[in-house]
Amino acid sequence: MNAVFARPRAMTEQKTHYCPGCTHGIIHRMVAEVIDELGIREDTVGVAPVGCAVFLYNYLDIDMQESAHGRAPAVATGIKRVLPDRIVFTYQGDGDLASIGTAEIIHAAARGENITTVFVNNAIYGMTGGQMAPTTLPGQFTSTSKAGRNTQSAGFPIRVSEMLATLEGATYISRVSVHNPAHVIRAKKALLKAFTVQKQGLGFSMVEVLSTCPTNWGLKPTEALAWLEEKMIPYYPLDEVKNRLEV
Amino acid sequence: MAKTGWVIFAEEQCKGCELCINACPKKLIFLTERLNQSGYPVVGATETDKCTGCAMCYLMCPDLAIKVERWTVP
Amino acid sequence: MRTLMKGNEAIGEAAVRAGCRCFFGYPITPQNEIPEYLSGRLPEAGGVFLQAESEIAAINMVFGAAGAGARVMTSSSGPGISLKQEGISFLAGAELPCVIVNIMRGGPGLGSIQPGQADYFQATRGGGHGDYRTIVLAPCSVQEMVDFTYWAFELADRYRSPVLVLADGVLGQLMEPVTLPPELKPDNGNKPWATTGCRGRKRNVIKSLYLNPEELEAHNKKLQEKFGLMQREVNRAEKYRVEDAETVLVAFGISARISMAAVEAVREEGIKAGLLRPITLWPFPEGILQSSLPKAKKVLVVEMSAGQMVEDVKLTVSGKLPVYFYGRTGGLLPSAEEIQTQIKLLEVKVSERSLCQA
Amino acid sequence: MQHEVLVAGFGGQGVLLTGQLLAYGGLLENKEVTWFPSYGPEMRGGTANCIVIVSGKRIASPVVERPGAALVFNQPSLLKFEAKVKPGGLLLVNSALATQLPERKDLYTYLVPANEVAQSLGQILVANMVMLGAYLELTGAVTFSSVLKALEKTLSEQRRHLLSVNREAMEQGAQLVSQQARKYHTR
Repeated sequence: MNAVFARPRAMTEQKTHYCPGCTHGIIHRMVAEVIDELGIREDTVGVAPVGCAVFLYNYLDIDMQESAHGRAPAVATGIKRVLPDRIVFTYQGDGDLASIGTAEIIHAAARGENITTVFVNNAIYGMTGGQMAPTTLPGQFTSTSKAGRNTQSAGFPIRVSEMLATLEGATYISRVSVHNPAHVIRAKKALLKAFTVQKQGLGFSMVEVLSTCPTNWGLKPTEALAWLEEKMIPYYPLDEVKNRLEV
Repeated sequence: MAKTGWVIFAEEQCKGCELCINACPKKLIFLTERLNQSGYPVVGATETDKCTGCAMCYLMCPDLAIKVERWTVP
Repeated sequence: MRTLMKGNEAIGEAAVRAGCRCFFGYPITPQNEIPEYLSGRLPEAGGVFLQAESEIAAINMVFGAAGAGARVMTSSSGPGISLKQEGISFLAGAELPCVIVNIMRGGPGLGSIQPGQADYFQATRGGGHGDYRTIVLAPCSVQEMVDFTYWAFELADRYRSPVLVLADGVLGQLMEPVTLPPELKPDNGNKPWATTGCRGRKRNVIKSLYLNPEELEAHNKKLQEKFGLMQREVNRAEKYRVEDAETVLVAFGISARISMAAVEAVREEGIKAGLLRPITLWPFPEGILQSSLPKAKKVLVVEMSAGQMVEDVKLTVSGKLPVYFYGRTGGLLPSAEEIQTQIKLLEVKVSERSLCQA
Repeated sequence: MQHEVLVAGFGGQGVLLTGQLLAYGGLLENKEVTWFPSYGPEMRGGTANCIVIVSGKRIASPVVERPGAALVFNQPSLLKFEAKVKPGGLLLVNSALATQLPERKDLYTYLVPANEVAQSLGQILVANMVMLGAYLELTGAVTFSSVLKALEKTLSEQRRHLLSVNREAMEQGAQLVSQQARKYHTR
């Protein structure tokens, strides 16, 4: 036996509360693997958001703080400034990061805060029951855009990665997806880079992960993967949006 | 050099989402009729001798329900 | 040795001497000298000063830093403190120690930048959502700005709770002589609950979410026990000439200083007045107030608000004596002369009443 | 004895500094002192004032509605603060800039052409010290030497040489008022 793919050390044994097929679990696992591979499990402090991923602290076997909705980058800033030699990351959904917490993420990036953000974009509010998110696609049906997102009244979805990439303080920003194994492998590489940027003290890093919400999209898990690929990727192109230092 | 592998499903973790079924290049995984204690139908594998241990199923499983071991056979 | 310091700067210096090496804030008048002072002093002392993008961000940075085990402070004034309430509730829920300074101004809304005391309810009732209280210390001099900031850090750590220092624009801008306390070494140790990376131990989680109602109730009970403990252990007030006083004034902060001048003036005219100055606004020093009324016939509460602490005074006196109120709002200060007039008016009122009763 | 004095003028006249030097001087004499500035938009609008109390005992209120004395450095301050001074109190007017005479007859009023004196000393910035010297001569709130010690601490190394012209300004202010009879009105 020369290879084993199993639960990473940085994950607890706890079963997740996510709906069947929700790709949060894949992203959790990748974060845990990156922590293990960098050997930083005992030096890492994570910040959980408000939203579906609020229970992240139940699944990752590391020190964690839970933050108020949208405030994770501020909380992470507080931790990192006190413990500059630890690895500090936030894990945030699109409502948390791109709506209520827009100010916090922009300014954390602008300061070049040496933290890493895992931004999970599934184009909808999951926890509260499928309302329109700042990243909901034009025409997308949600419980607060019943006729489909009308850009006349509800405006346009925000491309957070591109927006943050304009900031000098942002060192590494990448948008990835988890809709098939090949992309999962790429996503993991991006996460590894982002955490490495922080480990080397190079400034703000973020990986935007396009993710599914089968329950609130009203699709089977496998259909949700297809929907992500067909609908989301054209609006949110997968790319290493910024790699200022060519890490 | 051929690769051979072994997949173990932690049935109590499985939510029957079928993402692994989708991912398996050899189409060895299928949804069984067995329900676990949470009430989800769980997956199983057939013709396991064909498994190469590629771990695509592991990569796509959101619930850490899959463990893959892989050997390289000279 | 005494030095002359401005109230706001004195708070900053006291924080550093209390071992605080972390400040997160956002500009708002009349507290700006606190961040201004610390922006120079903290980096000098090897600490962190960060001007946040908003008060909301600042209080959440405080949350992170407190969770990482640091002595940390933020300061603001009314409108900014309102924005911080979300974070204060989270800090209280997650039981994180920190010091929050409110240099009050006139409200509501944008109000004015002139001094006020109308944040009393906000401060003493928790202020944010959920069942919680925070210790509230009310200095009335620059020396007390120093002493209470120093004390606030100790209380915050002792009870793992946010502690508020509630002063106003006058005290923030006022210069007075102060004796500075000895400088404590910053000590982030002895906080086994802090999230510092789980080296050699089980992981720590700092949170305030308990979706299971029984668990949340248990958490609330534990918090309430702690608040009960605070009520028994943290009670402070200053008595001034109350032993024979027939009229006892109750006032805090700068209102108390002005009331003291009024008491001195009416005493010269033979009116037996005294002053009880609550120092802890929460817990409200009920016992000390009750013991300050041996000869009292009436109580007069003086505040720079439309009447907030007067409710706590009434609850404490519980109908045994008439409680009167005199207040100014809008950023105006009650003058000693006005307070003297009120005391004299009450003399008349009470004697009229005793006539009626006779 | 409690000395309460309001110092008022426009920004740049050293109004706040004058008050601080007085308070600092009191501190050096181990007295109780308070210095309370007006703050707010008027700070930006150009006018400035502060109230200083120097006392031998604990100071009750640092906020005084009717101070025992006022130093007014310009005309608008005279108009605004003349009425505030306690009856029988002391009003010192910088007559170089406040050209109208005070109206009240129940105050001890002194006219001090502070800017002119300062100009004659070749250092216009010390007009405030002329006023302060006059005030100290009349009240003895603190000694000249305490104020100068306080000033020495606030001056940077390169500006220490200004100490003597400040002392001269104070002395001239003192001289000016000691020549004037102690009287209620000058008109």
